[in-house]
Amino acid sequence: MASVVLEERGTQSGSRGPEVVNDFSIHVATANGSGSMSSNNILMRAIFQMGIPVSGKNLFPSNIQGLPTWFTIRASKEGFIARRRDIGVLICMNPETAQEDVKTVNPGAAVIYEESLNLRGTRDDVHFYPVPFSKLVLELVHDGKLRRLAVNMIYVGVAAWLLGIEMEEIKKALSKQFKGKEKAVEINLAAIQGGFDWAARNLVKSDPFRLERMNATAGKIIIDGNAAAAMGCAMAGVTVVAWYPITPSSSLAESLISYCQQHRIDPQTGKPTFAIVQAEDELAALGMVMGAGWAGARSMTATSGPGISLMSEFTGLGYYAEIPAVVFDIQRVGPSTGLPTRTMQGDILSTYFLSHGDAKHILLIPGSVTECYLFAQEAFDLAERFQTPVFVMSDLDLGMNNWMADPFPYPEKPFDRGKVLRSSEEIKAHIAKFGEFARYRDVDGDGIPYRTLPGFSDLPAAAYFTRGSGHTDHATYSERPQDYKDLMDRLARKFETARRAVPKPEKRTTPGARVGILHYGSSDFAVQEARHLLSRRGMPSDSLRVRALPFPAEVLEFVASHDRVYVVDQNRDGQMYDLLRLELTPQDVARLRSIRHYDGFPLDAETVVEGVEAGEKV
Amino acid sequence: MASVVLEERGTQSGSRGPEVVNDFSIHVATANGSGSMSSNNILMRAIFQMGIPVSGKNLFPSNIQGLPTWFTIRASKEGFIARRRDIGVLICMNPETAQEDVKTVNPGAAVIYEESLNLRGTRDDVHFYPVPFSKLVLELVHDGKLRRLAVNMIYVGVAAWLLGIEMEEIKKALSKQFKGKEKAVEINLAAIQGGFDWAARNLVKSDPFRLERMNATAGKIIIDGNAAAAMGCAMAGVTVVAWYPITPSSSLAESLISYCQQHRIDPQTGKPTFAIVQAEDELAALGMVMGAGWAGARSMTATSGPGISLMSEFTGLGYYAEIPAVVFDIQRVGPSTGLPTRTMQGDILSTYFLSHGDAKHILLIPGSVTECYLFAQEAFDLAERFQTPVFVMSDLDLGMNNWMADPFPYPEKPFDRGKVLRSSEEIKAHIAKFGEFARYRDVDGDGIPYRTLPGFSDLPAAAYFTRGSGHTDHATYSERPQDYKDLMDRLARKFETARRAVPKPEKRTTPGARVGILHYGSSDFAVQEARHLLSRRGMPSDSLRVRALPFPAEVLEFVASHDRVYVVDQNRDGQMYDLLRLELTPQDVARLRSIRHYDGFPLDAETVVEGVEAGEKV
Amino acid sequence: MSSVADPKAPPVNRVGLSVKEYGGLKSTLCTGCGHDVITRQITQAFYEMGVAPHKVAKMSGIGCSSKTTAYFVDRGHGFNAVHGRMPAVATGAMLANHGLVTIGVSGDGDTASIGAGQFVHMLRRNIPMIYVIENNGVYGLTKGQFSATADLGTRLKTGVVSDLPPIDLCAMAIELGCGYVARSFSGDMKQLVALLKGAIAHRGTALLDVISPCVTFNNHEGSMKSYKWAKEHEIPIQEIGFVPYFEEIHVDYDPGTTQEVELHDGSKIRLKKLREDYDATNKGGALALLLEAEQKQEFLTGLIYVEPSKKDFLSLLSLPDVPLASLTEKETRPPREALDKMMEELR
Amino acid sequence: MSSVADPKAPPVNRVGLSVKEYGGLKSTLCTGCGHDVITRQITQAFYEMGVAPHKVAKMSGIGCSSKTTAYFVDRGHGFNAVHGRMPAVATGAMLANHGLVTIGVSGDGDTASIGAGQFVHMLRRNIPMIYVIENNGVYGLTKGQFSATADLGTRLKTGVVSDLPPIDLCAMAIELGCGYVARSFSGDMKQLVALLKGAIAHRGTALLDVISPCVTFNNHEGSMKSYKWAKEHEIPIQEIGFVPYFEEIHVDYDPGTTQEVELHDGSKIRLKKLREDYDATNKGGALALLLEAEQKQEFLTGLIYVEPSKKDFLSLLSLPDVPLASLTEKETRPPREALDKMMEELR
Ligand SMILES: Cc1ncc(C[n+]2csc(CCOP(=O)(O)OP(=O)(O)O)c2C)c(N)n1
Ligand SMILES: Cc1ncc(C[n+]2csc(CCOP(=O)(O)OP(=O)(O)O)c2C)c(N)n1
Ligand code: SF4
Ligand code: SF4
Ligand SMILES: [Mg+2]
Ligand SMILES: [Mg+2]
Repeated sequence: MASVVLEERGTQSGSRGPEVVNDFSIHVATANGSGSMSSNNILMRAIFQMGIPVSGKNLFPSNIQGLPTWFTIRASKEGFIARRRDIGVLICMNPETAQEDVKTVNPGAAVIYEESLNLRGTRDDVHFYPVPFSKLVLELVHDGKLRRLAVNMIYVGVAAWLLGIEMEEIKKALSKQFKGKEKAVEINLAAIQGGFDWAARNLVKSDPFRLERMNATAGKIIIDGNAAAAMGCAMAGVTVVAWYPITPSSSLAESLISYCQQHRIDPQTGKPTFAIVQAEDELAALGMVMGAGWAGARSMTATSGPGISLMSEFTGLGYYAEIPAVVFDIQRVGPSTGLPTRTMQGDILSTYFLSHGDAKHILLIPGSVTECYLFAQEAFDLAERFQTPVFVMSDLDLGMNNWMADPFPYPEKPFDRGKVLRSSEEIKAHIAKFGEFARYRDVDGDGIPYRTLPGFSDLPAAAYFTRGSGHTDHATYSERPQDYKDLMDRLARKFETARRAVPKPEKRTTPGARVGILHYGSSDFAVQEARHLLSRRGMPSDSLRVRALPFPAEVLEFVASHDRVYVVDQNRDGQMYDLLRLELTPQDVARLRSIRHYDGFPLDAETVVEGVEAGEKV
Repeated sequence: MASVVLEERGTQSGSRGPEVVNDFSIHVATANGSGSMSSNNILMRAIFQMGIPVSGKNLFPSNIQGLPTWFTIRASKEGFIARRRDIGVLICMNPETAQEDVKTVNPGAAVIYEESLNLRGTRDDVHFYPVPFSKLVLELVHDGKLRRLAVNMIYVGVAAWLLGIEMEEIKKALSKQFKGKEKAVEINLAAIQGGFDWAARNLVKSDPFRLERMNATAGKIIIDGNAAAAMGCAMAGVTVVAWYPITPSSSLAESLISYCQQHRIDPQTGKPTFAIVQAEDELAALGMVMGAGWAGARSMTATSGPGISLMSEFTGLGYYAEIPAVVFDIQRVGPSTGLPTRTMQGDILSTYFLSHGDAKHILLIPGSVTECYLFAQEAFDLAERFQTPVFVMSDLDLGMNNWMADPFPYPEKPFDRGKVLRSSEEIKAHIAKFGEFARYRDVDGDGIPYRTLPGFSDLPAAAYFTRGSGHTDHATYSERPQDYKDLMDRLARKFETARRAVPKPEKRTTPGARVGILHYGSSDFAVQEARHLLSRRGMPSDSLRVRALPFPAEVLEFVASHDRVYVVDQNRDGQMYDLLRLELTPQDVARLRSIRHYDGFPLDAETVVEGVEAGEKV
Repeated sequence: MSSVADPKAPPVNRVGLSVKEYGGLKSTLCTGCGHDVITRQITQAFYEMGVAPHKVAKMSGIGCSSKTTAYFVDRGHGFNAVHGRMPAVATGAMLANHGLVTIGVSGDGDTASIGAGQFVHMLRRNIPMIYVIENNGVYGLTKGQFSATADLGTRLKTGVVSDLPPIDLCAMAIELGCGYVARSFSGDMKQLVALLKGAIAHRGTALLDVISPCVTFNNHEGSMKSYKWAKEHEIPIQEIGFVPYFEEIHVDYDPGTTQEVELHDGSKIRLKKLREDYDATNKGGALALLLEAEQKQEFLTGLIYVEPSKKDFLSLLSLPDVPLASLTEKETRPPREALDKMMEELR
Repeated sequence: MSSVADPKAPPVNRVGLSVKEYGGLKSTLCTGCGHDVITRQITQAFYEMGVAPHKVAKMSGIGCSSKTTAYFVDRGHGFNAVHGRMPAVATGAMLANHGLVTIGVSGDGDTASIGAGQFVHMLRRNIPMIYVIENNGVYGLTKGQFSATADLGTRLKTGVVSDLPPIDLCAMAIELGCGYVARSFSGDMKQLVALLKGAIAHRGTALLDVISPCVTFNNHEGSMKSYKWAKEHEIPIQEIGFVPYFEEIHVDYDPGTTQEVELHDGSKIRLKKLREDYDATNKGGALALLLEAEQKQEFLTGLIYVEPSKKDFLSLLSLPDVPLASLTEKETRPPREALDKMMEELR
């Protein structure tokens, strides 16, 4: 019956328009903790394996079970993987939100839903596909305990039939998902196949959405930014990790634990070449990292906004006493607890200036999972080179969502351990060259002093005293005005050296562009798509993605060379826009416009397009 | 003997120049904890009582006993009480630093010193007055235990003779200092008189420095900024105070305790109308203040840089959940522990943006002890009016040093307790007017919602739930993007309302001025003196003293109306200069120049003059 | 026992309110979460004690446990503060208004990990409040990492084993002078509600360390905070009866086997000893008991230590009867003479 | 016993260094400050134990006490961290280099007030380090406010009386499983140096709570942390002898009156009981003793509890013998194959 009705609707809805192939997004609405995650992954991977560029975003609540969750899979033959506002295919599994969910889709969308939800009446401009999921699961899954999860597999089958996802790829994805668990594969496959067959028998396709094999993902990987960053840390030879759980950063530490357990065990001794400690809070976490960095380890922590606030005092110590440390800030929506499971670039400004007193810090801002991997390594080199805390500013969208990427390159560059005198020999050589060892003396003009490590040399000259209070270049206590000034001026000089050492911004150009878009981090996906759309609409634009602070010269040049530059911030106050105003000449400040997105959802291309068009009064 | 030699020196040093009357500074070099404080106070007060404008600055170490300390008394007939670089009269009591100290004085200066230090050889362009303090004290003070302290009284007597300080006033100051302690007065007077008499018998005055009675201090008071602020808090009806000791803020809390014990005991019940708690740390201190503010108390804490860093997370909660709190930041030299006993305006920028996520706070910046008193009261009104943490940014120079002022006015303005519904009646009236009570709803466009207090009304409608996580205007938990955006936009609107409510800047003009000086806080003394000097040198200037953030419109107008505006910061990074750049138009930014002083000593007029002259290429 | 007028009307307590009026929002925790059971007992206890709901201040930190303050007595004010720092906020609230009946709900992570410092000082000050730790040995809200109360040798689903000794929050509380220290289990409702009523009757910090299984992350085989483990291992040291001050019943009891303790408000708590003559008023004995339990890995529940007479922080401050929050300009702004006097001293 | 070659040369220890080579900068504390006395005993203990000075890591927080790490063993590295958070920094340093001999020096404010949380977790983890609290009951560096160890009823010069119970850091340490817990007095140098040598010989956190009068702010009549009060009230529970592992002397002792405990490095500490058969290896007894002392306001000193066999945190992590800080790219960057494998799993 259903099918007939549907066909009519399909006709009525008058959307016998052109097919939409490999360019729409699938929105799955479920309840948190209902185990839909594996189903969604399987859908996403199967599409990916069909060679279609894809991305998966999980919009989840700060709750463990019961509250609504949405998973969006975007397929894009052009390879755009940012969030997309309009929804092509909706799968309604959550009674709580079904009514609302249906309202959100575009006219002509396909809506798969649990029959009993009776959504048909709600709209007449979409394609409804009622499915008796709860009945089907009883037939398809015999073990009652498994049904709650298996029901989600049924919609995989239905979607596969409706959209033309190849069952072969679904099977591959399935067995990858449940690697080794034969039984699980078997049961879930039955459910998927059951859904597929039921759909084939009972549904008539009336919507325009279809997926077909192409060849744009060969050799690519899918990974989330936190796993990528963890991989980078493992490759960077991190030796001491202290962390305190907090969403969305926990998975970075937890992936790191498993990568290290697999790849950081000394083959000879069978012992770990790392120590990972769950601290009692973030003050302790950074404190441990400071102690370890001081003693010569490559040490790090990972946290999010509230943790950054708690790390403020220790960060000032690291800046002033010059101690290497790597801190990952996987940004979420603040201030305070805010929206712990939503994304934002809200800590850029406060982290750049973190600590009371005069202090500025090196920030690395990855714009892709690949950069999460690369900048993790870069961060340790910079922290040891500049003997200061370095922050890697990722965010929830980048860190916890699934992104396509080329396989990561094996690092060719050797570690940069910075100016460390590791042995009595090195210390003697240093003294021979510079007359003496003075912990905080700038012997070569770059603002960076040499350091020794506790316990590495028995030369009396090797020892020095570290303190957060005023000190001479010999690290002795001092309240002399000139000593303080000299130290602060050298730290400023060191920061200028860093300006030349941090990753340069990434520039993309379009012939004839007069306007530029300046952005950073996870905004890149939406911005590049926006540039594509803008060009189509006859407005070519260049883009510059800031990848680190302090701003390298290229940033200022980019602004100077465009009529108008739209600064894209995922926060309310235009934090990057503000930081630019602090460094640009007044003339160049006049070129800036600010586009701000701050509702907790990842940035989408439309927002950028609208911002630019508004500014250009198109 | 000594005297003769001295006379010759006096002659040789050829400084029989004109007398210097009521316009020089006296520099007393002693060791910390040697009990010179009372002597210095007596000197300062005696001069003050002679009707001569005076200020006293204590340059002390972060140490309890033994390290060098300097006390500078500036007498200025013109009433300038900022720090002054050049020293007219030096009193050398500290063997450790005597050699260095002598180097610091101007040619022609008078140097009183302990004979045995043998300084005579060190320079031939100053007037040396060797005094056998250690011998004298044996004769003058019989109780051995008291000698360590009494020796300092001897130099009071010597200075009195040398500079013409009236003994009558010395006696008055002495008995004020040791109020009630007859014995102490007696012993110390003997020492002072002894010093005076010895000097009269053995010294011949050859230096030009003299103090003579005038009438510029009648009715005035001398007080430090922390005591003034404490007085303001007591007058503002503070009811809950939670603090953790830290230099230079401790004396604010400690003065508050004694003022409250004297003036905040309910005459009927004999019980305190306040609760002051020494918390276990700054996180707890602000936490207690939050809890108390939420429950309806006027609550506050006082701290310095490291404490501000630790308060970052709770500050974000206060901003986002809208809880009144008053925080005094008596700024010292950071970052980290820095120079705990030296002054700086180093926390302005980080406090304005304190907390992760998007947050900006109201800052009040007192520029005199009188404003410490007034702004303390203003702060409670603003905190309750705007339901948010308000920071009073004082500093060590203002807070711990002695300043002359007119007696403080009794507050005429009634308390502003803000939009609080204190009873069922008020709540009913509110509901009648607005339909319902919604804790976070902006019912009248100023961005400020109404609140109720726990336990004040048994109406079910009165209760609401406070949280640092996302919430609707009904204070219920929400992750809806629109709810978040609405809340953050309202908070921004509320901040704009505050811009119109905070104290306006103070403007001073000179006819014909094209350049302006923009400054804040304790810099005012040096800036006004600098303007005086600049005018003398033919460069009239206007000044604008910013008294609060966010910037009122007048600040932008001032900049717009001057060719060049010199922004005076007592920090390395030009923090106020940066904050201005974030709000001015590019054209006006172009007018700004930055003058930065950051060696831990209070700002002096010369630094400002040099900065302006350099900029104006005079 | 509440007098029922209209037979159809729900029973009401001594202040004329039905148990519904002590309820809160619908829980968003996982079905079966131990915390929800505790929420119900808290609701029941406030109802039975006839506490005026609008006087209730519900304080919490961050965590699944800390969320539960929204699920009971929503006619009271709630404050969901920051992670691990609720004690300070509660302290401030009590300073401002000592008339509030304050209950803090926290988790083992919120209290024993990030919150250890404030926990220590709340106890030292003896802040008058009920402090309930919903103890599941893990960080539920961040998906199940071990907390500092995870038992030695307990195992996560991932296989990770806890190799550090757990912090015994009851022992710590007794050590720091807390006058009402109980351990319970969310599966033991009868005991829990009695202990909660006692906590309401006590003046000073009343600590309840309640084992409350996390069904999602710590309820499996090998977990020592699972329902199964707790049910199998719970050893109540007393059978607990509670006689509220407003009920005039006299049941005789045998002082040999039952210990009666009068609490601050006049209510009495009756401890029928299940462990041969254990004296809950003996500090040394209480510490010894916990030590023994730790060494034998015994899971003892009951009122471990009670000392009703200890002064609470607010009485040390000798605050006025009117809450500070109610004072107005009239009472709190010193008169002109006071200012004149201060000025005089500075001339 | 150091062998003296050249009669004019100063005596040297087993590693051939004189006591001078264990010295530091001149103290800037007040003359007579208890902390300086402790500094001297620390110097002496490191000298006598023949610890390689360059292996010594001197950790501290902020306070007069925390400054003292600059006054001994300046051939070791010092780290003057932030207030109350030194345990974390020390933990990190030990993780990076377990070959360091780490001594933390803190104050009662630094440890019991702002530092309570980190103190608790350092003890729970049993971080291998000597942790000395120079306990004067006040915040010296901020001019004498009470700390959380101020005794009940003690009075400041200003007249203010402490009305909160002091935190007993030794009891807390024992409660939290610390394996070496001692209380001493800076006036009792013989006992202190023996306890310090024992602490060096112990593996795990060795806690010394040393009463160390603040002569400037807390040494007056009415203070319960003054030299006078401490001298008059100190009751040593043992006479303490220490036999380092590198000295082969056999003195017989009577097990009835003396308890000998072998420490981690093979050294032996001998406790001649002054309190009728007190057993320093019995946790329950130790807690009972401290409770009794608290109730009687007795000032007991000595090795209150010792349990040398408890595993320290680093051994739980089974770290390699080479310190992590010494590992280079060679040992810490996974090979190309490892990356390929990770990539494969993501395809
Ligand atoms: C400063 C800070 N750090 C970390 C977090 C993340 N976080 C939220 S809840 C929680 C632990 C909760 O554990 P517990 O207190 O035991 O409560 P449960 O969820 O187990 O009931 C953590 C670490 C946070 N919210 N704030
Ligand atoms: C975050 C922070 N808060 C406050 C201070 C100020 N402060 C410095 S030392 C100290 C207390 C020192 O007391 P204690 O640890 O007992 O050491 P003592 O001076 O008594 O030896 C305080 C509160 C600080 N340095 N940092
Ligand atoms: S995760 Fe655990 S603690 Fe949190 S709600 Fe679920 S069961 Fe309860
Ligand atoms: S103030 Fe007290 S603790 Fe500090 S150095 Fe002086 S005597 Fe010692
Ligand atoms: Mg828990
Ligand atoms: Mg102390």
